[in-house]
Amino acid sequence: MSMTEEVSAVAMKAMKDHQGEPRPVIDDELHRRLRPRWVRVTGVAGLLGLTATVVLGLWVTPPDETQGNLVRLVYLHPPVAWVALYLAFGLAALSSLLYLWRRTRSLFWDRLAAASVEVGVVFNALTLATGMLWGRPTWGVWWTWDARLTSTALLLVLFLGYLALRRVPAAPEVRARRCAVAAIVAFVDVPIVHFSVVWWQTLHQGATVLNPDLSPTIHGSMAWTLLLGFLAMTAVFVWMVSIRYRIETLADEAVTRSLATALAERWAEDEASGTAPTFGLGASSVPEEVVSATRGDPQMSVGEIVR
Amino acid sequence: MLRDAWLVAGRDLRIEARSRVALWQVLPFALLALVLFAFALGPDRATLASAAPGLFWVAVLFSGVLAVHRSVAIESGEGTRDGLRLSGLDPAGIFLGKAAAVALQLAALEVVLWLGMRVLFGVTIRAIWLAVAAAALATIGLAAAGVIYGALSGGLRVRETLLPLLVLPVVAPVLLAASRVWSAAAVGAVGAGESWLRILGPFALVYLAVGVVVYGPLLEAG
Amino acid sequence: MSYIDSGYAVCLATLALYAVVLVARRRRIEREAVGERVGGRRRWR
Amino acid sequence: MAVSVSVPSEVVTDRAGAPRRGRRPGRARLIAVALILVAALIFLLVEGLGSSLDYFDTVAQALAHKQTIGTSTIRLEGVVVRGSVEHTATGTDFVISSNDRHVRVDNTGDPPQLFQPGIPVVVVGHFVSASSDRFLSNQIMVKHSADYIAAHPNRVRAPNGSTR
Repeated sequence: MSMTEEVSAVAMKAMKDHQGEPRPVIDDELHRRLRPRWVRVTGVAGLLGLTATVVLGLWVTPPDETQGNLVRLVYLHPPVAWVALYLAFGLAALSSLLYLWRRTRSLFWDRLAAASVEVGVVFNALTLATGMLWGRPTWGVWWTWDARLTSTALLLVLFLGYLALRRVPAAPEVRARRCAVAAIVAFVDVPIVHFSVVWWQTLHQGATVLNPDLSPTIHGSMAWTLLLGFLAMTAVFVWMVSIRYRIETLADEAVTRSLATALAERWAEDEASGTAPTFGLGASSVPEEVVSATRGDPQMSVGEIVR
Repeated sequence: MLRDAWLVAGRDLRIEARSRVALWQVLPFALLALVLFAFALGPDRATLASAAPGLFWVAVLFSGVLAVHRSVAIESGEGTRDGLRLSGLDPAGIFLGKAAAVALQLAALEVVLWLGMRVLFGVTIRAIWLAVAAAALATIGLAAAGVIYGALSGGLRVRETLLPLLVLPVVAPVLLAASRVWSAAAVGAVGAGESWLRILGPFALVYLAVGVVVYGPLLEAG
Repeated sequence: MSYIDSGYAVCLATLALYAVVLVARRRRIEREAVGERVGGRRRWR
Repeated sequence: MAVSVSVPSEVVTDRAGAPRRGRRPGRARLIAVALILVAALIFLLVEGLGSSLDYFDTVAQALAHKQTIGTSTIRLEGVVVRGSVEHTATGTDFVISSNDRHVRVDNTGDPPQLFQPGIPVVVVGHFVSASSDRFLSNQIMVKHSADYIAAHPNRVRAPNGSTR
C-alpha cells in the first residue's frame, strides 16, 4: 500500500507550494484519501448494531432456563472474545506471515498487524473483564485456574509483550520483522484457548456456536440477538482497526518528515557555512528519534529517507 | 551447521570460563532466590517441601533470563554482530551453539540449586530419572526460547526490561510441565509425571526448530 | 447495580473510551504529519 | 535528491555483501522445520496433553482411582441429584453423580446463586477417608452448560427468582 508515499508526495508538493509556510495543508482530496467513506459507514453500523444488541439483550430477550437473567452477558462476552481471538489476533498473525513472506513483504502488513494487535489487546482485556463479571454470579468465583481462563490470560500477556516490543525505536523494517516473529509466536496460544474446552475438562462451558458439531445450542430470539452481537462487534473492530492503521501510517510519515526537515536544515547550514555537506548520525541537529530510526539499518540510505 | 554450533558454544563457554559472570552473579542470585522463598513461605518444612518443585523451576527461569542477558551481551560488543554476520557461520549453527552454551550453564546451575534445595528445604526425589529427563528437556526448551528472544531484543537498550516480558509467557508451559513432573517425581508418582514429560519433549523440539529458522533473519535485522 | 449491568457498563464504557482516544489520536497525528486543513468545513487548530 | 554522505564505517556494511551460507540449505531446512512443527502439534494433540490439564475429576473418575487420591484436596464434578439437597446449620449437604456413581458432599458455606438440583457443579475439598464416599467441600462452583434455552417469555422474573 502506498499510503505513505501518497501522503508524502502531497505533503512535499504542499511544502513547495507554500514557501515560507513550514506546514503543509490538508486539502479536500487528501482528506478524502485519509478518511475513506467506508470507514465511517462501518463505524455507524457498529454503533447502531451495538445499540440494538444492548436493547435486545437487556430488555427484549427472555431469561434462560437455568441462568435466569444472568444469561444476558452472553450477548457481549462471546462477541468480544470472537473479535479479540479470531479477528484481531488472527488478522495480526496473517499479516505478520504476509510481511515475512518475501513476495508480499510490505510495511502495509506490518502496520495492519500493529493496529490489529492493539485493538485485540483491548478486546482481550474486555473478554477477561466481562467473563469475570459473569463468572462471579454464575460459577460463584471471579477467577479460577482452569485451562480456558489461564490460556486467555496468557494470551493477553503475550500480546502486551508485542506492543512493548513495538514501542522500542528502530528502523521500520527491523521493527516489522521483530514484531512479526513475536506476533506469530504469540498466536500459537489462540488455538489452545479455542480448543481448551474440548481437550480438557474445564469449568468454563464449551462453545455454543462454534462447537465441534457446529450446531448452535441457543434458540429463538436469543440466537438472533447473539448473531447481531457478533456482527456489531465485528463492525466495531473493522472501524477501530482502520482508524488505528491510519494513525500508524501517519506516525511513520511524521518521523520521515521530521527527518527530511532536519536534513534540509542541516544542508542549509552547511551550504551557508561553506563546509562540505557531511552527515554524521550523531549530529546535534538531528532529533533523537530520527537517529534511532536510522541506526541499525545500514540499507536505509539517506537518499532513500529523504526521497 | 553442527560444526558451527560447536565453535560458537565453545567460544561462549570459554568467555564464561574467563569472565565467570554466571558463577559469581547468576548462581548466587539463584541461591538467594531460594532463601527468599523460604522467608516468604515461613520455616514450615512440609510447606517448603510441597512448594519446592515449583519454586525450583521459578528460580531456574529467572536465572535463565539472566544467563540469556549474558549470552546476548557477548554479542553486543563493538562490531561483534557484524563480525558474526561476516564470519560465514551458519546462523542456525550460531543459534544452536548459543543455546547449547546457555543450556549447559543452566544445567550446572540446576545441580547446585538442587543440592541447595535438598539441604535448605529438605526435599527428596524418589523417581530420579524422571526428574533428570524433565530437567534436560526443560533446560533445552528454556535455553532455545531464551536465545531466540535474546536475538529479538538484541541491540535494544531496553533489553533488561523487555526480555523477561517477552520470554516468560512463552516458556510458561515449560515451567508448568517441569514443576508438575518434579512434584510427581518427588512422591514417586511416575505415571502422572510421564504424562507431563510428554509435553516437555515437543516444546523443546519446537523452540529449537523455530530458532533454526528465525535466528538468521533476526541476526540480520537486529 | 447487578453483575450483568456492570458487565455491560464496563464493556461499553471501555469501547467508547477507546474509540474516543483513537479519534483524538488520529486528529492529532493528522495535524502533526500533514498540517492544517483548509477549504473544508472544519478548521483545525 | 542525491547527496554524497559520509557515515561511520559500521553503518555502511552492505547486507548483500555478507556471506549467505545459511540461505542455500534454506528451503530444505524450512520444510524440515515445518514437518517437525506439524509432528509436534499432532503429538501434543493426540498423545501429550491428554488429561494433564483437566480442571476437575468427575465423580466416576475420582471413584475409579480413589486409592491414589486418598484424602488429598481435589476438584470434583457431578450433577446435583434432585431431591438430595438439605440445608444444614453450617452449609448444604447434597449428592452429586456422574455415570451412575454417587458421592455425598457435605459443603460448608453458602452455595452460589445458581446452585440448584439437576445442574453440574464442581466442589473443592477432599474425601473424609480413603475408604469413605463422603466428600467434605468448602467451595461450590456451578458449571453451567453451553445451552441457552428461553425459560419464560416474561423477562422480568426468572423461575429461580434471580433478577438481572
